[in-house]
Amino acid sequence: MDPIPSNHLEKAYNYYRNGQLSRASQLLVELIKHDPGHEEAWYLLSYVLKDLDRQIYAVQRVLRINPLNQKASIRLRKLSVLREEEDAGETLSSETAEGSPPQVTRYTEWTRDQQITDHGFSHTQRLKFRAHNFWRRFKMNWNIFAQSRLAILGLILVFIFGLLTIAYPILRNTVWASSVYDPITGFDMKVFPHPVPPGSRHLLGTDTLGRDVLSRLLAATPHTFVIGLTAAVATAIVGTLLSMAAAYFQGNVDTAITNLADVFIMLPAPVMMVIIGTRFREISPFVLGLFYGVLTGAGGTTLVMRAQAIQIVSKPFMEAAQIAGGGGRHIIFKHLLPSLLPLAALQMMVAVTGAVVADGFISFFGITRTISNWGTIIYDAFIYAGISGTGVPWYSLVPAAMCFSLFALGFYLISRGLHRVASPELRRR
Amino acid sequence: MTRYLIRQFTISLIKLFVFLTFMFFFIQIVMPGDFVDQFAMGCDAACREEMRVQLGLDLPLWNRYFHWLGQVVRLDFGESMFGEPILDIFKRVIPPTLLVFVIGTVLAFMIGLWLGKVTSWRERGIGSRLITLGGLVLFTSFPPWLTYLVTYLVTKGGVFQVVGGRGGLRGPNFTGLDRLLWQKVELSPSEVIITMMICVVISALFLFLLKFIYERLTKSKVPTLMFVFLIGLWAVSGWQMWGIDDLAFDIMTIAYIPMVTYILLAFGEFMLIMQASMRDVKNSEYVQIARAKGLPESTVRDQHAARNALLPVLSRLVISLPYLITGVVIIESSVGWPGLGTNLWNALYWQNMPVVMNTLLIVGIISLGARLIIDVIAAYLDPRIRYQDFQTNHT
Amino acid sequence: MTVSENVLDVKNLVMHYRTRKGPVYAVDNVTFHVGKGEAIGLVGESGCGKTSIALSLLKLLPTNADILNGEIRIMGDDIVPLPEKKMNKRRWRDISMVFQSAMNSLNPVFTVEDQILEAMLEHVPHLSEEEMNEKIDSLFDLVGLDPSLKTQYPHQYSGGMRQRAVIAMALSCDPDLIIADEPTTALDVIVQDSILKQIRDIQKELNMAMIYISHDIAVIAEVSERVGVMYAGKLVEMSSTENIFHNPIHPYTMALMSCFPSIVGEKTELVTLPGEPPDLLAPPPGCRFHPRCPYVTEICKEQDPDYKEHTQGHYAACWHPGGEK
Amino acid sequence: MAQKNGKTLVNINKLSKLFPVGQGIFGKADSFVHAVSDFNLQIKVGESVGLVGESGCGKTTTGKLITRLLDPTTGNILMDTEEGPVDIALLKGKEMKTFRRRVQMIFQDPYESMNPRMTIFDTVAEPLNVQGIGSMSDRETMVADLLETVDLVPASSFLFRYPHELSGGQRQRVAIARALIIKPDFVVADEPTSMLDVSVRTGVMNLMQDLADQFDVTYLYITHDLAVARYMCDRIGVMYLGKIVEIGETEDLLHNPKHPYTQALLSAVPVPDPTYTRNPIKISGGITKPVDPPPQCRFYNRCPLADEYCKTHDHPPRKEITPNHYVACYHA
Repeated sequence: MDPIPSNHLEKAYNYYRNGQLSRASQLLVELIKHDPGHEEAWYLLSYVLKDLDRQIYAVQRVLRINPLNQKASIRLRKLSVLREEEDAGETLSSETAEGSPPQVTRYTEWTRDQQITDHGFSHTQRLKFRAHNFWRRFKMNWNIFAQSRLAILGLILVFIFGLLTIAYPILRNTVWASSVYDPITGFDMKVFPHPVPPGSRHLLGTDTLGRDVLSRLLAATPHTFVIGLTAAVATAIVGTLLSMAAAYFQGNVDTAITNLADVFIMLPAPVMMVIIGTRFREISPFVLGLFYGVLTGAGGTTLVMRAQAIQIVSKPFMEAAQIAGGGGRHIIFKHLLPSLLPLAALQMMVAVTGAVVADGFISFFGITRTISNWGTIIYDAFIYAGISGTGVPWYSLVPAAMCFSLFALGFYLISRGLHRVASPELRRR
Repeated sequence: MTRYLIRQFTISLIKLFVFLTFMFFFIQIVMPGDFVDQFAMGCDAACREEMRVQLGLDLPLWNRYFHWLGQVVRLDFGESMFGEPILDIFKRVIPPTLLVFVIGTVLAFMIGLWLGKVTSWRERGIGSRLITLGGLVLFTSFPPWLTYLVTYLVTKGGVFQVVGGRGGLRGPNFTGLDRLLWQKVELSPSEVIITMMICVVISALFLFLLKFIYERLTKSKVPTLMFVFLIGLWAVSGWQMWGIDDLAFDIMTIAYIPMVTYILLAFGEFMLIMQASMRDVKNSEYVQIARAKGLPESTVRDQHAARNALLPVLSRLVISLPYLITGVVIIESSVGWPGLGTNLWNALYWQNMPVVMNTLLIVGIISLGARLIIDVIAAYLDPRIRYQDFQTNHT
Repeated sequence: MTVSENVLDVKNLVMHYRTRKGPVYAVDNVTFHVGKGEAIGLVGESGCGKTSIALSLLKLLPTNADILNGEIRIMGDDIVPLPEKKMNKRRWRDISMVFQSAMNSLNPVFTVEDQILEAMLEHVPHLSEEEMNEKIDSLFDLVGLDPSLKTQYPHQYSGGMRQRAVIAMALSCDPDLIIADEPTTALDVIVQDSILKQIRDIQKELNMAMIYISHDIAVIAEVSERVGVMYAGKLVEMSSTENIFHNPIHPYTMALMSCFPSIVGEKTELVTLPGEPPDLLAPPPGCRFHPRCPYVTEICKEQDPDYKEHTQGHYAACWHPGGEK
Repeated sequence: MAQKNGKTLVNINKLSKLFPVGQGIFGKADSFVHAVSDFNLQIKVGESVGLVGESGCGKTTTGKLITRLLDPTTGNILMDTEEGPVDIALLKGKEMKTFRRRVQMIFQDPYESMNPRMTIFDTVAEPLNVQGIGSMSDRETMVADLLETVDLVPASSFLFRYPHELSGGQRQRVAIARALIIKPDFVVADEPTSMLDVSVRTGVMNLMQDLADQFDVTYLYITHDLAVARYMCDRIGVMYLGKIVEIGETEDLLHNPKHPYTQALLSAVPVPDPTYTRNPIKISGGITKPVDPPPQCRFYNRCPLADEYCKTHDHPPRKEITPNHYVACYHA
């Protein structure tokens, strides 16, 4: 056997002071194996061991070697007192916790100095940790997001539009009479001639056909939301799937997907929308959004996301996952997908902007006749102005156009905030 | 380098082919009816059938596809369904579009880059924030609305006949042109525009050469703003020499509306990309070294930071190009500018397939051509590309 | 102020970064000087403030950093209050720098010659074109590069060549002081060795003052005459290289010397320093090294030790120099 | 760290890896980088072997080949199993997954080798997860125990943190824990300490040595730092352009280097002692990518001893000079 270096005890003491108890005990045990009569080692061991009984045993060993050791006898006395207290406590707790398994609550709020003897968690605790972690992640990302004031502005804009969506059905069912405030058939008999400028009765005035502009705007909000969000989700799904495939398989698959995306990027959005618009004159916003997302949004998104996916795949943690034995499914769903999601969210927001503008464009030219739409309001303003010769009423034109711009702006600003969340360079600081 | 360009060119052709094939079938399958349905509303079934045979619309889709393909390969544009040679149509509509698109893109690019550079250098200033917000608002604004606003502002609310429902279905014309002036000459507006463009290109090339020589001789820099101004001045005097100045100014009095709108719409994107790129470059070591060398702040910004920041912007531009073309199409049809976009609307409305397909061909060529130009510019700016001969390895 | 013998005098320099979580004092009360023709080394772990000192000396701090206190005298003139325009005149003329990463310190879109010329045109414009060209050629010779390579672009150089070019660039305006911030860290041993030799020779030949910054004490041992040891934003010990390596008195220096492996001599047990360097956002009170120090006593936890001269030319900031009680 | 029983654990024979470079118009490779070529190495159970060399010499590629992150172009890597040696290049599916239990890797960059979106627990438990070892609470116990073993005490304060909340040294300890959690026989450590601070580095080095004894792990250390290799390894192999040019017991190799490249490398290492003067051996040029290298000795154009014989002959074969000390040089 090798001679034990003299500084073993010192090392063990250092470990103990640093809280590395297991390493300290390892060294001490080694020392004691070598020299069972090592008084100081036994004494230190009594501090290092976690179990009270074993601590007592260690001190007893010290006293057996040197019965005159003052420190040890003091410690033994202390430990015996502790022992008695613990025994009393144990009987107490076993009495109270009859029937239910002894739940350990020490993980709910931990501090650095808590020691672990049993590492198993209950199911609820595990869930709690996951939730807690999710919340921490969210807070971290939110802090990054909130650094950009413009992003907050965007969030507020979108929130306001959300409120408008809710406001319409409430107003319709309470204060707005359907004969006057219906977005399509409403007509106000009490004012003449139409259009009227904004006033207390019609906050944004009426259009040439006597319909209330505000109610039309509000009624069109959900429509825009549906188009924008459908397009966004479709874009994000297509982009994520294709970019993941490109990054994971690389080689020919990658080349094919990149080039295909390149081709799709050339599709002019308004032309596509016009073609679809003429095909389905009364198209539902959902289908329109879907078409937009898949046909025109996905090309650019795929290219942008593929670049990032390739970067992620080349990171060492991917190799680490592979070494752990993870197959394709594990790597894609546990590593690649979660890393791509922030970017997908960012691209979604950009796609909303594009889809809303494209939708507005075709309804603006009267190609689709969706029930009610901000673009249709503008279109009506022009076309009926021409028919009735009253000129274009600015108060039906400006709000509708502003709605488009602000809606798109809101989502775009959110995407700027998400950009910070998605870019790892900013995260590291 | 040349090898790389040849490779890119070949791939571009393949992409163009795939793109056109997709569009051919997509339009024919998705859009209901055909040209005859749109055009011959009053005819009975027999008359329609006769027309279909005459126009070749009775053939199966595959046959028509190969027929069209054959024409494209022979570079024969054929005739529109109305019987007008498509080449003539293109001669009429392409110059106005190029005028807006090329000059607009170049100006928007320069303005955007300059603003991006300046704002990202002093990121915390109130001016920078305002410009950034302004760019964002313009970039996300609804294009027809922006057109309306610009027209309203520049004409002080007076002339406003341009924006209007079904604007795309009006026949392409220059409604704002001075009739008397144009009756005196035999030139069409498009021919004048071609001459104008040639003037601009020649003067730009010539001045670039002069600038190059001047800078080599004196080892100093010509301010970009002055350079652009000189090009403008030179080009205008060129119009005078050709004797088309009256006509050119007449065209410009209406052309600046779509141009300004387009610039307002497009510069924001360039600015935002440039900002992001500058932010990356700003903290790089060579910029720090340039500062440590005691160079003036403007030199550090323009020579060291901006020039490197430009490279990623160029590659991003490739992705943005189609959106820019889209922007032009929307603006054109909003103001009724008789360009390629407006023409495309009409053709789509009438389901005038030969015109639609050939217009898409032109759009594809423009976008792929612009891409090749971007590649060349990138190679000019970045010696790493210039000297590498693109030997990328996939290890 | 009398004209000082020293090229650089730094007194009580305090510099901090403003971060979201609070100020980070990256350089805290640092005092040292560099004599004419002297090569000093600054050694410390990452995040201990060595690079922050270098950037402060050139006043090249990022926008979120401020020099709060202290003097930086170059040839006797305090540069801290100097406006940017005047500072620009002094940069590279009086004090130049070789940055850490050879790969990124050259601008990829300009030729190496242009990048050197640029600095010369700014600072020594009275030279004629031929003189400048000659100067560049001689600089290339000096750092061991073929002058015919000067018209090439940085990407055509290998890593070692790039670092040589950067050194040539730093020498182009004959500075009085050159700061080398880990110039060889990214390079392989053999290249590192030849560049180190070159740096040493040039410094001796031109009798130029140099601050060599590194985390590698072996490299520092080879190039410097005096060594300063930094820990958590503070200069904890400074003395002649001999003293630092053979008679260190600060426990951190002592630990550093015994935890560094060497390929010569007997294979000795390497000492493990417990714990981690402190987080500068919340540094420990008192001596910043106390949580890891084997000689820690109560006073260490409460009061920051003064940085003072213990023996002739041997400065240290410790309550128990050399481990004494 | 005595030799356990002298049984060979890994036997690498004529291993080569070529990477294509350059391409024609339609992407056909026309030349190859010989990153690893004709590489032979035997690693015995319980020993730790170091692989040193400059960047670009192929040491990392070798590591990736042994852990089968890359597939070899030619040659085989035989791993000792209960049923005798098995070529790992031929493993597929289930067998591959079992192989992963036996060979693990520690990466150079503690920042990049952990998924920033996963907690320390998820990161360390990933191998258990993938291999389906233990129940959830078993895994928690195992991870927490191991974290304490690598001196992350108390484990509870680390389990649910994210990598970016840890310092570099702590992160590398986590990386070590992840590599050891499924009790592998063989660990490839790719410059595990090169990104760490000096004061933390020794701690990690000592920890790895302790764990090697505790867990019966055989290490392959890949490093560019000879001084570190000296403290970590029983044997050191010096690599140059994809080949081992010299290999021997650590102290033997450091004191009696025989290959001119090893000599140059050793003489270039700076020494942390101002009174010590080295006499560096100057070799010309720098390392270049071995793109379609000529068949002669790889070190030929930089070698101070090179002569006509070296020029006209193949890369020299490896020969045993003193026991356990092999050199591939005609002049040694």
